[in-house]
Amino acid sequence: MLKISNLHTSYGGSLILQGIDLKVKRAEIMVIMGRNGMGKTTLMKTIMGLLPPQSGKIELENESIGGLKPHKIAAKGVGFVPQGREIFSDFTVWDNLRLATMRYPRKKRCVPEKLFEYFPILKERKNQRAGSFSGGEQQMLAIARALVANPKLLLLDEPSEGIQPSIIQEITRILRAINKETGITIVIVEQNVDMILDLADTCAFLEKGRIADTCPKDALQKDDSMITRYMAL
Amino acid sequence: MTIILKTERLTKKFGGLTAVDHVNMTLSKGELRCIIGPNGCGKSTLFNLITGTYKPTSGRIAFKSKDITGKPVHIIGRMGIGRKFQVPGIFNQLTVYDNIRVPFFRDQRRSLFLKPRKDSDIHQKITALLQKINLDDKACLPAIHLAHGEKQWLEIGMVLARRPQLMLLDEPTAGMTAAETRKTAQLIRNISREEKMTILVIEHDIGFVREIASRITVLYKGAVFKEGSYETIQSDEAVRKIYLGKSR
Amino acid sequence: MKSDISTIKSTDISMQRSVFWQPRPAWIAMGLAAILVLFPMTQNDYWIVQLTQLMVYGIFAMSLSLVWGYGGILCFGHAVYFGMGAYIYTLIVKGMIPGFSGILATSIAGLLTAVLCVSLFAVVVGYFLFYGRLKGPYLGIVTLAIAVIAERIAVDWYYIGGYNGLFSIPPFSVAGYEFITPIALFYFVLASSAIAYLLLTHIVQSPFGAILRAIRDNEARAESFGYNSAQHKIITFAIGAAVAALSGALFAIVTEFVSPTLIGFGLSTEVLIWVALGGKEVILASFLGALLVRTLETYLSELMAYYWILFLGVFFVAAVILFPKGIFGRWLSD
Amino acid sequence: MTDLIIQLLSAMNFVLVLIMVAMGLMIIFGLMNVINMAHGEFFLLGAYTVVMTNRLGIGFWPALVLAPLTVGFIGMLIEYICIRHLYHRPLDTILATWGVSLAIKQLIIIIFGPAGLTVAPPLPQMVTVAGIEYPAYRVFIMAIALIIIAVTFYIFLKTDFGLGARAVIANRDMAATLGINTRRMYRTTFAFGSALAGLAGAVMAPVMSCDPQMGLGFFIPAFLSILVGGTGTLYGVLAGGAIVGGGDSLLSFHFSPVAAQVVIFSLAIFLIRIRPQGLLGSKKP
Repeated sequence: MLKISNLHTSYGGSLILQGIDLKVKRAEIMVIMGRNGMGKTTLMKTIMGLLPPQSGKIELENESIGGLKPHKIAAKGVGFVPQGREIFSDFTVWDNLRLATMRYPRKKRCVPEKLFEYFPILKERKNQRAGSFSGGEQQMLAIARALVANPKLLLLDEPSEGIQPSIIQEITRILRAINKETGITIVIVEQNVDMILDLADTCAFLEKGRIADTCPKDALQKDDSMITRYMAL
Repeated sequence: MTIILKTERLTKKFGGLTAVDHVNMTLSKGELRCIIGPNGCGKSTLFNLITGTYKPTSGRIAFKSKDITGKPVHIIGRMGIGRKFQVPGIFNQLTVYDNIRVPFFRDQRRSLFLKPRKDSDIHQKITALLQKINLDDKACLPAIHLAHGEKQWLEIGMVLARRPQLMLLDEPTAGMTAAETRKTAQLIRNISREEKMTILVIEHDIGFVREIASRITVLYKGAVFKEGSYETIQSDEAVRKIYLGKSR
Repeated sequence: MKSDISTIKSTDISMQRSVFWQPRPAWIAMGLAAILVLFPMTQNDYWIVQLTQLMVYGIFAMSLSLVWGYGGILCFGHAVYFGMGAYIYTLIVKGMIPGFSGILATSIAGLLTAVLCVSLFAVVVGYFLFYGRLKGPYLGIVTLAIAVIAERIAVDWYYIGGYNGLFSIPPFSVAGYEFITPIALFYFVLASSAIAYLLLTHIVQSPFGAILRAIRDNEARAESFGYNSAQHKIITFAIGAAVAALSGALFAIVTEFVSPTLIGFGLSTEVLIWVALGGKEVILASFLGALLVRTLETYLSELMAYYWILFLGVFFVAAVILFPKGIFGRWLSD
Repeated sequence: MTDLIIQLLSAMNFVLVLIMVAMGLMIIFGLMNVINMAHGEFFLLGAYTVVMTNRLGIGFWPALVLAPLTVGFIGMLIEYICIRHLYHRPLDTILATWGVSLAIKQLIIIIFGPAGLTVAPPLPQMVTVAGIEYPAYRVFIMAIALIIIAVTFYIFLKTDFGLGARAVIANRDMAATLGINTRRMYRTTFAFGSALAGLAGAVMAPVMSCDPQMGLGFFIPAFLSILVGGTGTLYGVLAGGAIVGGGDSLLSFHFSPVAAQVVIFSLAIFLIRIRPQGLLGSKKP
């Protein structure tokens, strides 16, 4: 589904990604872990086209998407939930969702009703200003917004950041359900171990701009020494 | 031990968000201290409060027993607090040599419109500093041509040139290779030892923290969560939890 | 922010040389000075008068180079200082300002008063602009507005000649010697250019100049070293205004008339183009830029008539996109 | 009393047209971070479209449609030829558009000559407003400006295009990741902003003397309106335009146009000194 090989990206004059190799299978939930400053966000932004890759390949279903403009990548079926959510806080919930349909011709612009089954709260508060939401609600909005255009691949950057545990659990549950029902592929950058263990099929560990290790979740549950090695103090 | 920096119930709110929450912290003269904590815990905001970039919502900051709360940036800079920014804050168009020279001009007794005397000791000081930060062979290169790690060292050198009593370093190893990171740790240790300077470092890279720090402050949700040596912090169960977001 | 170390051999640059020591411009300046000194011996009066005027514009361009190229202050109204200098000088030597008579109405007094008043004016304007933290485009357009208003005031103010300006300015005289012949004026202006060039180069190479460039590069950083950026910009603004006023007064001396076009946005635009095309980050390049564009203008505006300005506008756009450092700036700086 | 009403009506006239011009400038600036120094010349081009239709003998009215179309197209062309190369060098866009403005002005001089030209008023009759006689065409100007301002607000606050544009203003990267083509958005917006200025120029042509310098007379007050009102908000333009335009035109009546300009300008600078973000602007500059 997604295949990244030997990807290099620099940001602000320094080479952050130093040769990433990563394969994600269809309908898989891949979690990328690592401490701060290891290049997780840079990786996400590069896949999404917000940062230009310096060298290397990014392929989505055997089609190269490296170096394309973000709107083109979005049109190829990639949804993105950035770090810090970045919802449009002055807009209503409805407008936030509607934005993701803009690339379609006018008649085809519709927000799938099914979304509200996963996120009923968004329907209740359709006309409320998004900025008035709590962090967790904003996160749900950001996820829903990324799903509006029925992407094949969903990228999430630290969805648990600054959100209370009960909501994290709910978001985890929803993501699982969506993955099961639609077969969407999900790549998440995350540091919250609870969420990782609940959600992941496969885990990859990022260190100093490279994928240092990958392993299936089951192995991780039995033995969390890897988590301690790459994540803890 | 004399206390050089002291914050009392320091608080900063942005709208509804409390970025820094009643932080009480003291630094003794000559201390090397690391501040760690998960993203968004208020580390950078704390720096911005100390340097005067932000004005605190409430609370007090005392530097060398003088109240500096709410003073403008350049006044605090003159009082002896130097800061290295997260994104290298160097002068790209100036040469490495001139980058170090700029902070020295404040010590110049002569008018700023006159060229410094040939025999002035500033040149020696600059050369010594350049050697310290391993950039003496690149003195005449415009700073924009330096590698990322070298830019970080240059900035540390620029801050040192001001001979501050307190140096704040904001993620000095961000974006560095492993080798550069080790070199930086060594550099900071040397400065701490040789110059007897008080240094406060924000850092994510735990390996780096282990190499340099004598004492660690953990910030969490804007408040001081824990303080202690590397060993105590590392083995502290509560700290592990907030770092991993683990609840079980 | 591409770093390309391989193209620069750091070893063959000596330690002591900083970016502010630019040997090539210094040699070129000397060569240029030699050519200019010898120029009157080879040419007739027409060309001497022409070149005298060109150098006046050259001084004006150098003053903008300091303000814009080194100070990073995009000023769309620089001619305000030029025009004010010209007007104040004229009013004083014509004895039109009440209370200024006798020794106060001499040429030297006129020159000094013009320079002094204009730099004071620049300090006041600068105080509002720089402590208001106005930057980039905002600063540019506010200065543009100042120029437009200054021109309108000059046109509407009958006491200073209104639309027609002021004529028959007495010749410049020092201790009884009058600079009347083209050659005398030529050397007088040449000496002034040399002084202005040396003064400005000295400033940009002094510690003050380094701080100025540092502020332009990274204002927050410079402030954290304890430099008050607004103060430095105001001083720069005032020095630039003083030199511009000098060139304005010289213009009045050379051409013996002043008019509202000197103070307005038209000349402000022209000087901006000279400096941008020449190379704003090198004082000498700006001087050459003024000489080049004005010379081309004399030739081409006869040839191309109205199309000249159209051509200049299009060429300017192309140069901004393709040569951001200017034509001479590229090979004069290192 | 009659005098006062006439003054107020004239002030209103100027304010409404000024707001039209300023809105175009502001939309371009908000979206693309480009200060379009050639905006005054787009106004100029609009006015000279009227001069041209008059010469062609097809009268004023076709120009009302032609002006925004032509000027919008020229704007798009300029965006394509020069501005898009400079998005990463925002300060240079000022210089480049400045060069464009010079060229346009000179082109007009080459084609139409430097002298002021007048256009026959398309609606010579008078109407009675609030008990006084007032030129019908002036009323028409106000009506059309009001409509255009309302339409612009509608487009930006209610339509899908406006939603996309506001999203780009608020967060360019995020909008792009949602599939919005920001480049195309820039081009459309630049054309739209130019068209607004062109239309403003066209409607003002019959009541002004058309000369190559007329653009600056609107560009500077328009820019001051944005500074005073605050960038980033369309409402700010309304407030800024009312203060700058209204003040200018009322002061011109009682003193002289020059005095009015000096006063308004000094006031604007003073206001910026004490409130850099503008009256309605948010904290961030």
